[in-house]
Amino acid sequence: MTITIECYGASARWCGGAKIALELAADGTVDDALSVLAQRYPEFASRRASVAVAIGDAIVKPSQRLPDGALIALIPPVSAG
Amino acid sequence: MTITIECYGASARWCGGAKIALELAADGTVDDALSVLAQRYPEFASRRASVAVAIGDAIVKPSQRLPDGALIALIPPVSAG
Amino acid sequence: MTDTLPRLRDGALNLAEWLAAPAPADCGALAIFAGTVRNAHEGRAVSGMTYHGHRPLAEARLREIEATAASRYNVRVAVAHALGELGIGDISVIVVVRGGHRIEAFAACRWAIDTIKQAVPIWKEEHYIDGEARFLEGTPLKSVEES
Amino acid sequence: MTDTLPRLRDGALNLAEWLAAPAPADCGALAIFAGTVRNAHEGRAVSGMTYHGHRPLAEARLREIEATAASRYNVRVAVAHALGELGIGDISVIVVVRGGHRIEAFAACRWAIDTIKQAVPIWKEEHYIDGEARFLEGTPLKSVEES
Repeated sequence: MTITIECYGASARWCGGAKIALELAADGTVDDALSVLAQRYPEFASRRASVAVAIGDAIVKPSQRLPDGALIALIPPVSAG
Repeated sequence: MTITIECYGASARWCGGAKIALELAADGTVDDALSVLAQRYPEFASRRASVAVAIGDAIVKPSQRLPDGALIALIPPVSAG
Repeated sequence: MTDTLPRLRDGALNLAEWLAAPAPADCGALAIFAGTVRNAHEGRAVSGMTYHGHRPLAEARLREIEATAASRYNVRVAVAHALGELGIGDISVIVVVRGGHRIEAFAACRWAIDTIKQAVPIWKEEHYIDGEARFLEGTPLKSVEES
Repeated sequence: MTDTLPRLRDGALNLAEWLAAPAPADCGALAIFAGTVRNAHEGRAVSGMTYHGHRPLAEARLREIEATAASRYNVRVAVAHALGELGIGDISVIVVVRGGHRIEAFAACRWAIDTIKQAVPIWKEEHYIDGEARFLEGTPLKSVEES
């Protein structure tokens, strides 16, 4: 299946773009998607532990299963204010 | 000599008026003036320790000598804000 | 510029006047406190408040609080207090602090309002809806340095 | 009423909009924090700031911060954050707290701005006068409850 990852803030630089299409095995989880990203992008790999993932207006857990066509957002460390 | 005492806030109630003319011996001090007030007004006497005295835009000490015609202000406990 | 605004004013204060100046370029934080007249105090329904002050000393003390807060916390501070009759919701006191960061801005704002309440010769006369009025119990005047 | 104002806004915030409503009759304290863009950061001259945000989550978090602060401190709270390009001195974030007394108003205001900085998905991209730009190092996103 294919999912889309939106890379917010500096995570777009780590992953080489603001939007990434990713092939995942069926029943893949958020954690699986991050693992693929980490293999592909070393800059992301070293920061993976500091990144949260959002779907819509909520943060999701790494164990969250993703449907085909899912859209997830990388939330790197924030600097609001 | 004669001095004038302005009674601010609740001190006007303790001393029976907002402005009091007081006879003092020559070379009288702020403390002497307060002692006369305390003798005359029991309500003031019981609160004397909580009252400051101002001349112009400054607080003065009890030992401050007063000239004839001095104008002093009673500053009872404050409730600004 | 707020420098030219009077620190004592007859009637309610207007917060907008104190915010009209643009933010200084080296300041990242603006902390403000305003006190407003409440409709109740110690269980009694309040209709309004009259603020009495010893004007020359009150004005000197407000300026001294600005200068002391500015030097202690390395910020810019403006304070003002209303005198006379105020209605429910009217602003009686304002503290405006601009500083580099929020820590010192909050600290200076907090210190300034706490100090105004103890070191400025102003007295609240509270009016109740039953027609009664009384001066609130206060706190013996302190110097600005004591605060 | 501030209830209808958007919590996220493109461009600088306007503090006056958040102060237009009259003070609630049961509130004696108004505490405000506003963050403004500074002209320098870590020794570098700054020309402006671009705020990027994850809009749906940022808006949900700002509303959650308002509700949590209101219930923890028993006050009324409104918060807002700017997105997009801001110049030096522009207001990027606002916290407005109205409460019975200053203690809880200051505490809620302080908690709200601290929490915004840790729990709202917004990123500062700082622009320097030499033409460079960079995202600031941030802090891993926390939940509102963790703050």
